[in-house]
Parts: sequence; C-alpha cells; structure tokens
Amino acid sequence: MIDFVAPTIDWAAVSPVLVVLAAGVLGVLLEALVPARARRSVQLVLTLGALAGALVAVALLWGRVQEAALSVVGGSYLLTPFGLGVQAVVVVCALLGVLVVADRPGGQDAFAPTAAAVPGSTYEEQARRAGLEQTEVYPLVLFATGGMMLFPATDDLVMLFIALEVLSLPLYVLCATARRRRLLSQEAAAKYFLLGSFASALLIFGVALLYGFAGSVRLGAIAEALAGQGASPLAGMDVLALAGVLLVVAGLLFKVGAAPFHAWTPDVYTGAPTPVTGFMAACTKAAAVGALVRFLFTLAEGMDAGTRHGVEVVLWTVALLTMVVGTVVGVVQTDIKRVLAYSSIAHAGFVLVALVGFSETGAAAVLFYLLAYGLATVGAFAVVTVVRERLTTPVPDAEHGAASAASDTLLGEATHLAQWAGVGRKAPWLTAAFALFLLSMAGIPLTAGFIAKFGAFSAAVDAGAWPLAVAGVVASAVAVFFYVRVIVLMVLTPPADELVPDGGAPDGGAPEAAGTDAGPDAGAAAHAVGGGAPTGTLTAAPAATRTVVTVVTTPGPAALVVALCAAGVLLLGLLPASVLDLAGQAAKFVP
Amino acid sequence: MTFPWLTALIVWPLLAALATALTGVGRGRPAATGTGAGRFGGTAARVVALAGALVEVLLLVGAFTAFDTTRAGEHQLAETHDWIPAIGASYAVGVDGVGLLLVALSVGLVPLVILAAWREQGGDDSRLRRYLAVVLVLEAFMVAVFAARDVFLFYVLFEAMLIPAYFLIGGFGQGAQRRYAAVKFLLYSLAGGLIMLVAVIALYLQVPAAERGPRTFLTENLTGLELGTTEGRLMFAAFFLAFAIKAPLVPVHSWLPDVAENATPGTSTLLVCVLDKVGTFGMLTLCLPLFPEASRWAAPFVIVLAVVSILYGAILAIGQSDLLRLVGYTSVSHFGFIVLGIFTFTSLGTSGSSLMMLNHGISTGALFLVAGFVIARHPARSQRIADYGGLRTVAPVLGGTFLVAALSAAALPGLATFVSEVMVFLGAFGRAPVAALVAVPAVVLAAVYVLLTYQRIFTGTVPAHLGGDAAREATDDGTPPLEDTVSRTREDAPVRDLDARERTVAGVLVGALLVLGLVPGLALRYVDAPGQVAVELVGESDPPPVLGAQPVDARPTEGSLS
Amino acid sequence: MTNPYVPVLVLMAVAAVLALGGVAASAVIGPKRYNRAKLEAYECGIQPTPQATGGGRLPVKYYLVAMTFIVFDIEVVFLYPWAVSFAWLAGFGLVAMLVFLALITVPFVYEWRRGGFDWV
Amino acid sequence: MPITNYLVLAGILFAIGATTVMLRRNAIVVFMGVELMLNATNLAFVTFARIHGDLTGQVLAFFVMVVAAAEVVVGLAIIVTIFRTRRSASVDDVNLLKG
Amino acid sequence: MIPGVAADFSQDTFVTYLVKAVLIIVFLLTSVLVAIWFERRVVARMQVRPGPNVHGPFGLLQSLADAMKLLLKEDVNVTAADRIVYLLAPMVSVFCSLLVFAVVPFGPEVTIPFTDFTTPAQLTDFPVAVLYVLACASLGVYGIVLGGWSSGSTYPLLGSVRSTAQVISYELAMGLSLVSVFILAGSMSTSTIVEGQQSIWFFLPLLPAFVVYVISMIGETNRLPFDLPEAEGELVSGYMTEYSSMKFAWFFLAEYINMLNVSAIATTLFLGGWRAPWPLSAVGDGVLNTGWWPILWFLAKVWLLMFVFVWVRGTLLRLRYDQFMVFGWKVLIPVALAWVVVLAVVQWFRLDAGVSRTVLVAVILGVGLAAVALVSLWPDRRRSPEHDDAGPGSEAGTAPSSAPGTVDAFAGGYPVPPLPGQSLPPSPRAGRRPVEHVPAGGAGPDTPHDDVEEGAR
Repeated sequence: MIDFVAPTIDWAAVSPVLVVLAAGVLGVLLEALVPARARRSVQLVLTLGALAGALVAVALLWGRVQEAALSVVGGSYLLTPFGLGVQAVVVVCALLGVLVVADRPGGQDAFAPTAAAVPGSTYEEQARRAGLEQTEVYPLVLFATGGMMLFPATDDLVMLFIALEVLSLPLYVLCATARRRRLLSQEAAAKYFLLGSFASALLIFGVALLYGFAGSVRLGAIAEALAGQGASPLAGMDVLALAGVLLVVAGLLFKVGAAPFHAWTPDVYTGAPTPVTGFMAACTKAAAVGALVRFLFTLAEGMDAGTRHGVEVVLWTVALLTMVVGTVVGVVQTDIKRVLAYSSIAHAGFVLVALVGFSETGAAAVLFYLLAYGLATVGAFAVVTVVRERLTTPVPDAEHGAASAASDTLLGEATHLAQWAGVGRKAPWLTAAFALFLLSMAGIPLTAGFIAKFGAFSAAVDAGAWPLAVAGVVASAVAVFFYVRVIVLMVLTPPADELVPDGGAPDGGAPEAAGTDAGPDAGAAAHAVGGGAPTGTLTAAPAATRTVVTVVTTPGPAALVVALCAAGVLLLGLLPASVLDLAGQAAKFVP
Repeated sequence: MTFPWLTALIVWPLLAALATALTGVGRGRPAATGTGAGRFGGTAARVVALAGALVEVLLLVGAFTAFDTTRAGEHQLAETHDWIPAIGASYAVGVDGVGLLLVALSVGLVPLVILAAWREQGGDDSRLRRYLAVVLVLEAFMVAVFAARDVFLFYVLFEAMLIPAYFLIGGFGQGAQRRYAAVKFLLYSLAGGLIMLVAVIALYLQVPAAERGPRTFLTENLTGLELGTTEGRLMFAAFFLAFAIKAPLVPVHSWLPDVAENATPGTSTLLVCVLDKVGTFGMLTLCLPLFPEASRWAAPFVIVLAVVSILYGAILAIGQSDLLRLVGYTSVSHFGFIVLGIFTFTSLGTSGSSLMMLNHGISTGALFLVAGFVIARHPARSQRIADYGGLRTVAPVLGGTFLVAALSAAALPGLATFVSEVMVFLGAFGRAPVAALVAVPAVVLAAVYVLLTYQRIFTGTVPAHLGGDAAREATDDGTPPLEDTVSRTREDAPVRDLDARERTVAGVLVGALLVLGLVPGLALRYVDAPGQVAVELVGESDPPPVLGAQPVDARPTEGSLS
Repeated sequence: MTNPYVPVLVLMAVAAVLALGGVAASAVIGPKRYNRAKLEAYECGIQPTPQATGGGRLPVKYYLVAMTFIVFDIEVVFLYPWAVSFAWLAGFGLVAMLVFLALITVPFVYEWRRGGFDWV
Repeated sequence: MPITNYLVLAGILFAIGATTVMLRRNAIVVFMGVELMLNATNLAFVTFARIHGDLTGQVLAFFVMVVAAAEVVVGLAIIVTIFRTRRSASVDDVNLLKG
Repeated sequence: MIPGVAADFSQDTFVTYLVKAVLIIVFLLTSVLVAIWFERRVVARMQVRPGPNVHGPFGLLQSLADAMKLLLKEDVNVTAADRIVYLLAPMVSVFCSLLVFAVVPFGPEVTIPFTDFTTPAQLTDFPVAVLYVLACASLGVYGIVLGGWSSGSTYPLLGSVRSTAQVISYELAMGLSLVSVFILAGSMSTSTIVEGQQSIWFFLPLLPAFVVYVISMIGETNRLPFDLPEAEGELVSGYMTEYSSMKFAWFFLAEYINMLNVSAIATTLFLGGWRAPWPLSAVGDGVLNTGWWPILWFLAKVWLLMFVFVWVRGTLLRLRYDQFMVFGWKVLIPVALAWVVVLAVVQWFRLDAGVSRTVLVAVILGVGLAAVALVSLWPDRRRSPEHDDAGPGSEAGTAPSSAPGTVDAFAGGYPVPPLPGQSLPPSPRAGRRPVEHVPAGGAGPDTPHDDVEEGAR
C-alpha cells in the first residue's frame, strides 16, 4: 500500500473562510454556555469581529494572490484573485447585513423569540413577554457567510456542492425565523428549502456526470478532458459532459436567481425576515455568481467550439429571459419586498450579460457589479426594516371625557407599496437614501449602479454580444419604471394610510398572515395599555384603533448601514476608480 | 493654473441648492398649510436661491472675461482630471463659443425662473423650497453637460439630468396629468439615453485595446477613429436617436407637449429652452465630429425629419387650445430649424443653428414665462386659450411683452431669432434648396399662430370671470393678488397688470431679444468659429454662395441684416 | 473468486422462505372464527378509538431524536473508515478526526444545554 | 450485465425523483423526491467509480450522503414546524405567498 | 482470497452456501427454542420457583409446545390495520434478524468429516462485514416500527415510537463502541477481527467500549431493563399488541434471534470469537483452536452472554422512559465518544510516537488512578454540610429521623406508610435531580425544549 502523505495546508490561504466558520462554531458553543442575558452582545461582538477579521485576512492575502493562485489540498480550496475578490464582496455585504440583523427598531429585533414555537400559541406569547431572542441567528449567518466564501474558491466540484449546502442550509433556517408574519416566513422557508434542495440535487447529479466523463471532480482535470487530453474511458462522451455542465449551471443559476430558476426568489424574499433578505440577496448572489464564473470560465478553456456554443446559447437565453421576467413581472408588483425581489432577478440577468464572453473584462465587471448591487440591496432592505405599521390607540379617559395621549404599538413592516406613500415627508433622509439605492439599481448615472451596468454592458459588447447588451439596456429602461414608481410614491404622493382602519388587514395580499401577525401584538397592546386600567377602557379602545405607517427613527445599527451603503453607492458612482482598479486586479480567475 | 471657472460654475449651484434646502432645517412656526416652513421661514429659501443664482451669473461674467473670443472655435477654460482611469473616463470640461453661450443661457435663465416662481407651488413654502433647490441642482447639471468634453462624462450628466428634471415635472407640475407627463418624459429620454449608452460603449471599444488609456473617452481622442461603415452608422443612429428625443424631432417629440402642458412655466423654460438644447448641442458636438461619414450619409433623412418637424410643429401649434401646449409645439417647429441648420454642413447654417439655440432659449423662455403670468391671472389657472379675452385692455404691459415674445417666435426682423433663422435658411439653400423652400411656409404659419393666439387672448371682450368690464376699477383698489388662496375662487376676480417682479423677468428677456436682434454680432463672435470647425470635422466644405449670399467670413454682412 | 455477497443472497432466500412460509402456514392451518370485537383494536376493554392517538402520527418530540440521530450517525459513518485505516493515516488522520469530533461535540453540547436530551 | 445498466437505473431514478418534485404537492413527498435524486446521484457516483477504477466516486457518495442527511435534518425541521402550525403538509395549503 | 478478509472461501460452491445457510437457520431456530427454555428456567431459579418442567426432560420441550400452539392459533387481522404493512412487519423483523449470522465466524477452517473439503465455519465474510451486521440490525427496527404503526391502535403506536427512539439512541453508542475495535483490528471483516485477537481479546484493552457495547446491546434488543417498547405495565404488549398467531411468533422469534445476534457479535468482536479461553489456548500449542473445537468455545461464549441477558432481566427493574433516554444520550454516547478519543491518542503514541506498551500502560494506569483519586477527593458541594445549612428543606442527607415530623419509614426493617401528621423525608435521590416544574401551558410533547425560564436565564 502506498504510504499516506499528509497534505501540507497553507493555513493563511484558508484563513478568511476559517475565521468565519470557526466563529460560527464558537457561536454555537457560546449559545449553549453564555447566559441568555449576555448572549446577544457576545454573539454580536463575535460575529462582527469574525467578519472584520475575515476582511483583514482577505486584504492581507490580496497581494499574495496576485502573484499566483493559492491551491490547498490539491485544489479543494483554490484561491484565485477572482475568488478573493468575491470573498471580499461577500464579507463586506455580510458585515453590513449583520448590522441590520442586529438592529432592533422599536426595541425588538426581526426574529421570532422562539422560532420553534407554534405561532399564536401561549408558549410563544410567554416567550415574547419574557423578551427572549433567538440569538442563534448570528452563528447561522456566520455559517452561511463561510459557505459563501468557500463557494467561489474551490477547484473541486464536490467542495462546490458542500459549500452550496453550507451556505443554503442556514439560510433555509433563517428564512423561517421572522418575528411577524410567521406563517409567511415558515412557508417561505419551506419553499426555499424544497426548491433549493431540488436545485442542489440537480447540481450534484451534474457533478456525477462530469465525474463520469472526466474521472475527476477537479475543474482543471475536467477542462483537460473536455479538451481531449484526459485518460478517462468515457472521455469521448461529449453528451455526458454537456449534460453535466448544464445541470451544474442550472444548480448555480438557481442560487443566482436567474429565470427560469427564479420562482423562489419573490416568495422567499417576501417571507424571510427583512434583514435576512438583505443579507441573502446581496451575499448569496455574489457567491453564486462567483462560483458560476469559476465553473464556466475554467471549463470554457477546454471546450471545443460546439460545446462552448451550446453553453453560450444557454447563457444567452437565460440572461435574456431573466432580464425580461425580472423587469416585466416586477412592474406589476405591489409589495416593496417583491419589487426588490424582482429587481434582484433582473440584476441576475444583467450580471449574466457581463459574463457571456468568458473574459477577464467580464469578470472584473461582474465583481464591481456585485459590490454595487450588494451595497444598494443591503441598504434598501435596511430601509424596509424601519418603515413600520404602528397601531395607535387613543385611550379615552372615561372620567374626564377627553382622549388622552394615544398609546402606540409598533407592528410589522409596512411592505405594501400603497403604505409607502408619503414616507418622504416622514423621514426625508431615509427616503433620500432609499431613492439613491433605487436609482443605483436602475443604473442612473452618478450612482454605483451605472458604473456597474456600464462595465457589464461593455464586457458584453466587447465579447460581441451586443444584442444582449441592447436587450439589457431596454430591460434597464423598463426597470427604471418600477424603481421610479416607488420613488414617486415616497416623495410625491401624499400619505393615505391614516384612513386605513384596523381590523381589516392593511395588507390585502395576506389576510391570514396579517391576522396572525397583528393578533398577538394587538393582544400585547391591550396588555400594555391595561397595566392598571379598568377593563372597560380596554373594550372601548379598539374601536378607535388605527394602523398608520411610521418610520422608526431610533438610531440603530440599521441607520448606520443605510448611511454607509448610501455613501458607498454614491462614492462608487462618483469616484469608482480605485475600486475598479481592485476589480481589475481580481479579474484573473484561472491560476 | 487659472481659476477653474467652469468647475466653479458647476459646483456653486450645488452649494446654493444645499443652502436653499437647509433653510428648511428645524420645525419653524406652524404655517397655515400645516407643513413647517423651517426655522428661517419661507422667504429665506427664495432669497437664498435667488442670491445663489445671481452669484452664479457673476461667475458667468468671470468666465466670459476669461474666454478668448478670437479662439472661439477651440475649447477654452479647459480642465482635465482623471476620473475613472479603468474605463478611460475623465473629468474634462471646457467650452467653445457655442458651449459658452449655452452655459450662459442656462445660467441666465435660472434667476428669472426663480423670480417667476416666487409665488408658485400653491403658497406651500416647503414645497417651493424643494422646487428651488431642485432647479439649482438642475442648473449645475446643465452647465456641466454643456461643458463636458468627455463622452462618458457627457453621457453620465445627460442621464443624471433626468432625475431632477423628472422631479420638476412630476413633483412640482401644475397639470392634472403631471405624473403621466413626467413618466413619459423619463421613459422617452431614458430609452434614448440607454441606447446611446450601447453606442458609447461600442465607440469606446473601437479604440484599439492597446491605445486605451485613462483618458480614452475624451472627445478629441474619439474623434477621427477609423470606423467601419456599418458600425459608424449604427452608432450614429443610436446617438442621434437619443439627441432627437431630447431635442424633439417629429416622430419622437410627443413627450414635449405633454410636459409643456403639465409642468410649471418655469420648469418648461428650463426644460425646453435649455435642457433640450443638449440634444441639438450633442448633434453638433458629438454626432458630427465622431461620425462624419455617417452624418453625411444620414443628412438627407435628417433634413427631411427636420423639415417635417418645422411644418408639423407649426401646423399643430395653430390648432392648440392649450396655451402652454401651443408653446410646446412652436418649440418642436424651432428645433426643426436648429437641426436643419446643423445638418446643412455649411458654416453659415451651423453657426446659425448655434445662434438659434441661444435665441430660441430666450424667446421661448420669454413666451413660457409670460404665458405663465397670463395663466396666473385666471382664477382657476386655466390654460385654455378660449378662457381668455381682452386682456390687452386690462393688462397692457402683459399684452406688450407677450406680443414681443410671440413675435420673436415668429422671427420678426429686429428680434434676435430673425438673424439666426435667416442664417439657417441661407445655409440650407446652399446645401438643400428644396428643403429650404419647403420649410419657408413655416414662417408664415408661425406668424399665423402667434397672431391668432395674441388675438384670442388679448383682444376682444374680457370674459366675466376675469373681471369683465369692471376690471379696471377693481385693479386699482389694492385688492390682494390673485395668488392668494382666499380670492382664488371669486368669480369677479379682477385682473391686474404685471407687478415689479414680473416686469423684471419679462423686461430682461425682452431686452435680451431686442439687443441680440439689433446687435447680433455680440453673439455671432462666439458661434462662427465653432460652426466652421464643425463643418471641417464633418469633412464638407461650404458650398458656393447661392442667392447672392455673401461668403461666410463676411461677418459684417450678417450684422448689417439687423 | 466468487462474489462474497452471493452467500448472503442465498441466506436471504432461505430466510425469506421461512418468514413467508410461517405466516402463510398459520393463515392456512389456524381456525377462522371471526367476530367484530375480535377484529377491533385493543384498548384494555374500553371502546376503542377509530384511530390511534394523535391521528396515528408520531409525536414531534421524536423528530428531535431522529434529527439528532442523523447528525451522530453521520459522525459514526466517518469514524468507521478512519478507524479502519487508522494506522495508515497516522498523525494527520488523528488530528483531522479530533477536529471533526470537536466540531460534532459543539452541537452536542448545544443540544444538551438547551434541553434537547431531556424527556419531560 | 453491463455496468452501464446501473447508469441507466441512476438516470431513471433521478428522473422519477425530479418528476416527483415537480408534480407532487405534499411537502414530504416532494422532499422524498429530492432524496431519491440524491440517491440516484450516489448510484451514479459509485458506478462511475467502478468504471474509472478509482475510489473518488465512492468517497463522493459519502459526502453526498452526509449532505443529504443534513438536508433531512433542516428540511424535516421546517416541514414539521409548518405542520404543527397548519396540521397539513401539502404544498397547496401553503399558499400565503402568491405565485 | 477476498482482499482484507482473513478467512479463505475459495473452495466454497453454491451447494456449500446453501448448506451453510440452512444450517444457520436451523441453528438459530433451535437456539431460540433452547433460549426460551433457558430463560424461563434461569429466571425461575432466581425467583425460587421451578419454571417449566412438564414437557420433556427438565421441560425442554416447553418451547416447542408453545411454538406449535402459536402455529395453530387463529390468525386475526385487525380492521383498523394498514393491511399490507401489518402483514409485512413481522416478516421484516424475522427476516432481518436471520441475516446477521451470515458473517459470524463459528470457527476457523473446518474439514468436513470423511472428505478433504475444507471450508471456514462461516457463511461468508467481506471487508465491511460489521457494517453489514449493523445494516441488518437497523433494518430490523423497521419491522417493529411498521408493525406498531400499521396496527392502527394507540398502544402499538406508542410502542413502536419508543422502539425507534430507543434503537436509534442506543445504536449510536453501540456504533461508537465498535470504532475502537476497528482501530485495534484495522479491519471490519469479522474473520480478520478474530484473527487480530490472537494475543489478547479486545474486551481487556477496550473494557470501556465493551461495557458500553453490552449495555447498548441490551437496549438494542429491547430487553429488560430496557424493554420499554413492549412494557407490559404501560403499553399492554407494545408494538405487538395487535398481533396473534405466527405473526406474533415472528416478533417473538426475532427478539430472541436478535439476542443471539448481538451476543455473537460481542463474542466475535470483544471476546476473541471462537478462540479458546486463556488456559485452554495454551494447551497443546493451540490445538484447541483448530478443527471443530472452536465452535464449542464460540457457543460457550455466546451462551455466557445469553446468561447475562437473563441475569440482568432477573435483577434489574425497567427504567422509566426519560431515564432511559437520558442514560443513552447523556452517559453512554459521551463515554463512548471520549473513549474513542482516548484510544486514538494512545494508539497514536504507540504506533507513531514509538512509546512502548509498558510505558503506555504505566502512564494510563497512573492517569487513571490520579483521576479516581481526584474524583473521590473532590469536595462534593451538593452534599456538603455547609450547603445543607444554607438550603432550606435539604436536611435530608444528614439525619432524616432527627427532623421533627418526619418518620423513618424503614425503622422496622420493612417500609411502612407514614401516619397522619407524619411525613416522609425527601427521597435521597431528590437532591440528585431536581424536578423541574413546568407550567401547564408549556408542557406537552410539542412544546419546544428551550423553555421560558431557561431562556430568560
């Protein structure tokens, strides 16, 4: 038997991922050992520290990677400049995302006190009143981030698969943990899970076919086999290879959220707790696109003209379809989170446009695009978390016959577009930031989104895919419509929500969800009000109860995130030079 | 290093806008409208904005002094800094004569617009404050876009301008359909702009990869590229489409009347008189030099379009019942003239067009603003021409200024527009006599719509809701101005003549029309050389003189026409 | 060399014959004197419910056991190959497996502390 | 028996699994479809390993099993949570989110 | 030769397989008959009563009579049952239990008398034989679960659920304890493992693992004190409540075969398999380890373990369900896990670091002694007098009878109930595991484990 040779591991190269995952593990341990009172702060420090550490590690590795890609354990972990670039984007977005997660607008975070409790049960109510918090969220976010960082940094398809699962599984769980609209949230998690696991099954079957074709799961080896240099007995079966490539691409496109694999996106984005949605939208997309680039660009080296053409046709179709679906369906949405979800689909299409040429220009453009999109998205969802419904109950004072000060209870997010009317008057700065994010997503010049789209379309034109670029341009024009519609609503339309009476759910789309949502909280309101008041007051009160839209102005981490993202979006729009340089450096994707 | 006049001109309005917005800081005393007017009250915003705009005018004067008219064909006051080296874009500003005139137009009109808007926005101070701030932001963009010497920068500003413009139309308009108009405007412009984006990218990629540097996007670097015929024509088409939408040429003009109808007159002034000049300015400074071959190839089509625009705009203007919409259609007609002049490829036509851009701005601005004054006098602010009559008798100054402004739209000799229109005609006769001949009736049509409108509004009997015959007495007894909400619904509201503020606005514009009409040389010094440069760049030479016109360099001849 | 699994198949066949045969035999041989009470479910003499308690579904608590089991079963799955080639993998394998075990221990501790192993 | 038969079997199983996912509405059944797909993958891996005469495929099958187990844990948790709330595991009943 | 397997099956033919298979079945069936008799007799002895003694000598034929009776019983199929599964379940159970012996080595190579045909006393063996055993055992649970579930009745359902939880809980501990055997033997083939126990039987160096295995094997087979799935006092008859006739017999049979199975595996993996015990193994230069002798040793060991089963049953009380699960998860698994780590480290020292066995044993003994000393000397805070003074109502441990109002129930040598006005002292076990009071709203099987008090801590 051959002697076993222990591999030498370049720990420095793995450090960004390692720091994050180790912190995740440590977080679980802390969750078990630290008393509940201190958990949140400890977890927060750990999480932010780990992500900051990962960022530092990425920065330290940057120079080293430029010289040569770092390969660990024979390519199971392969750090290319591009991979490192994606890791940087992921970490930055995750850092911002975690801050939003940590925010407690109105004193409560966005997560269920105990996600396992049956919605509406006594037990849940007890937990809520005890002020419990599900601090497991932080380790979960860390695990997901770790998976995302691993995703684009491997040469090994099975590692790719595992990274996919490591990033997906925590996200499935996170989706189910919303504090309000829990049924919606659980449903979103179930859908995400079922479709997600379906996609990963497709991916792994594709991997199996590629393994059969090349006799290896290393991308490099597969590319060689495609080029006809492999020694595999099945190397002649190009059908196997093409089917494998397409299945893997399908799995990856699912995570990217490209049509026709986009069906989960709107539902999941709507149902998941908003901070998680922001995190997920920004980071997952970045990681998945990174992996897609890694996979396709490497294999494209070895493909013959026919296979390559086949893959390109698929990419073209998907990109076109994605842009069309994202923009056209997005136009008719009435829920802000769904609007953002469809926008994310459309963006997936734009990113795909950038990479059809399999060129370094494309890779650089993709990186910049991911960063620009990530900042805008995290920021936008952070804004969504603070625009809330408020239940106002004027408490009539029976003795004096006059209504005293109204008592307020903060409800869930006001996600229906109609409720966003006139938000601009309530919170001008927040609205300005949100408008900036939307304009950036629309690709209006002087924002990051424009430079990003410019890069993406230039890459496409450069690769000769100018019809795709034109289509992208047209899609952007349509997309502008729905972004601008939201801005109009916020800035130009007077608020109309004062007229919405309580009782009927203000959110017409989801009566049941709103019921379970408002139910316990309304009860809580009654409790809060009824501290020492006679019951008569309580029974009289609901008649005057109204739901209004409010913007939580308490300065929390989310406000910081919004400010940072807005600054980032503007800065990337006005002075993108240095970041573009970095993206250019990171565009080398093949060792 | 000389003083960066252009950068100052760009940055100052932004600062002024910020200052204007900041006057709203704090709750202020609760105003009647319920919205806080800010700690400094409502007037502060007006004063700050006006002062900012006036300082900007001073800066403009400085820029003029620094501009060397003997080299008007070259870009002067130039500044170039790296901006995004990775994609070859730089911050490069500089103006030739035409650019400078258009900058002047923007800077000059803004204080007038601010002054004209003094009592607008329904007495809502915070709304007015925002309006003024946005106007100032738009001013910065307009100056920057006329000064941009980098295609990428130009494009960025070209698109970025849409956002403030959109808010001006949709947010502060007065028409019932203002949001529809705003969206229409935005989508038209964006569609054109985005198609242009593809061409911008494609153009950039025509530069051989080895030669792409941090300043590739500079206009001079992109000029004279070896383009394939098809590529060149496609890119030309994309650029031209964007500019044609902006400077409304006929098939894609339909947003303009809607906007004119629904926006405030001030907004329309900025939009139609300045912003849309970006379109023709772009044709002149980008389409021609970048794609000479394609320009020559497309010239016949463009000329046809231009002529159609001229006639179509004029004819439709006659049929309009809405005053502002009518002004909008006259502009369509005028833009036709400008485009016609540019695509004659004669230095006479080109410089005539350049001049006409300036003159049209002043003339149409005057028309819009004065029309705004007219409308402000209607108790229900009706824009229907049929709702007016006999105003000449009750408001003679108003009638007079309107008449001058209207006649300038019809290019009456002695007014500024006449010079430029004649130059365009002369240029067109040299290159495309048929087109010129076909366009000539437009002059007659213009006279028709101008006079017809004047007649319907200012002559005849005063309708009852404008105060009827008793109006003259009522005007003098010091009743509060019509703008006040209290008197708005009164059936017998009297009509008073222009007050000092309005006289200032109208006076400046009418004065400018007269001065430029009588001494066109003042402006011609700036447009002649760029016109020649443009013709050279497009690879044509001036045709032999036709119809006894003097050679191009005989500038005194042009002057003598006054 | 024959396939070492063939004998297993043979044994399976014999076992299957036995298992089936026994039940079949009793069905044939045994008396058949049914009545309704005999065919009802047994509830210690009281009237039986039409269905088992909880709709015939397993209580949720057991899913927890099942999930925990899966986690640890996976651990064992990895331990076996490592154990078999322990000598070959030497120090590297040991360290790797210790890390792995430590990682598995973390959720174990977590579940323990959170009462996952407490049956009320 | 040629070894490619195993591949065909794997393909058929995979197709059955995929069809189940797309056609059935019960969450548990859909989930089982996914599991079937994963197991088909395992079969393919092992068969390919046999064809190539190396162990990689078998090791990969291991990994897939582990991941499948992890998916089971998370998936069952989510489905059970929903079931406790709604007393049903049909995807059709899960309809708060349109489209 | 099969790679990785010590035994040599190269001469075997299909006929050999068939004969061996039938022999295994016959062996198992007779063994079960004997085992039932054996159990009843031994338990009876322990309980000072005769046990079966009517049919045949010493009542040996009692089991046979029972079997015949079952065969002739009426075959009742319950109406509420899910028919196919209901029928299938007992067959699955017995089928799976019959398969395990395929890889158990009864002995080394034997020569068939009157021929020169040599074959291992084992049906077959392969490199992952133990995995196969575990697989069969796990599949066997399906019989129980499906049987309980398909009966459509409450008691069987509860029984089957318990059975699942029990089996999977204890299977982990069992699997972990096997790891140490594989580390020592470097193989999962049964014959190779027996081969590896030439010098020392594994139960000695792997004593903790062996103990864990024995405990969990009792749990695996649902035997007292772990017979919760069929606890008569609680669940009538557990998962087989609704079964009668041969279907019931198959469950019964499967349970006893499983006992034999786990005993045989324990023998093979820990007790040296067919090897003769120490003094005998030295006789005649190991002659007792050849020929047919090993089968004797093997059976002896198996039956020794069977005796342990019976002994435990006769001695211990059935655990409460929660105690049972807590024991499995909180004691057995951590211990097994810790043992694997310790063994792996020690083994690494031995193999790679070159530390000699003597030194190792000395160090381990030293560490062990130190640990024991530490544990015994560690101040027990809970029972310490200071603590007792501080805590109200915790004077139980010091002097129960001294407290006023409490009565020493055992004062007369046998327990008596307290009279009115008297109260019993708190149970000495009460301090060990404080009973957590859960509010009524939070109790029940479907409340999350992270209860409110815990979380608010």
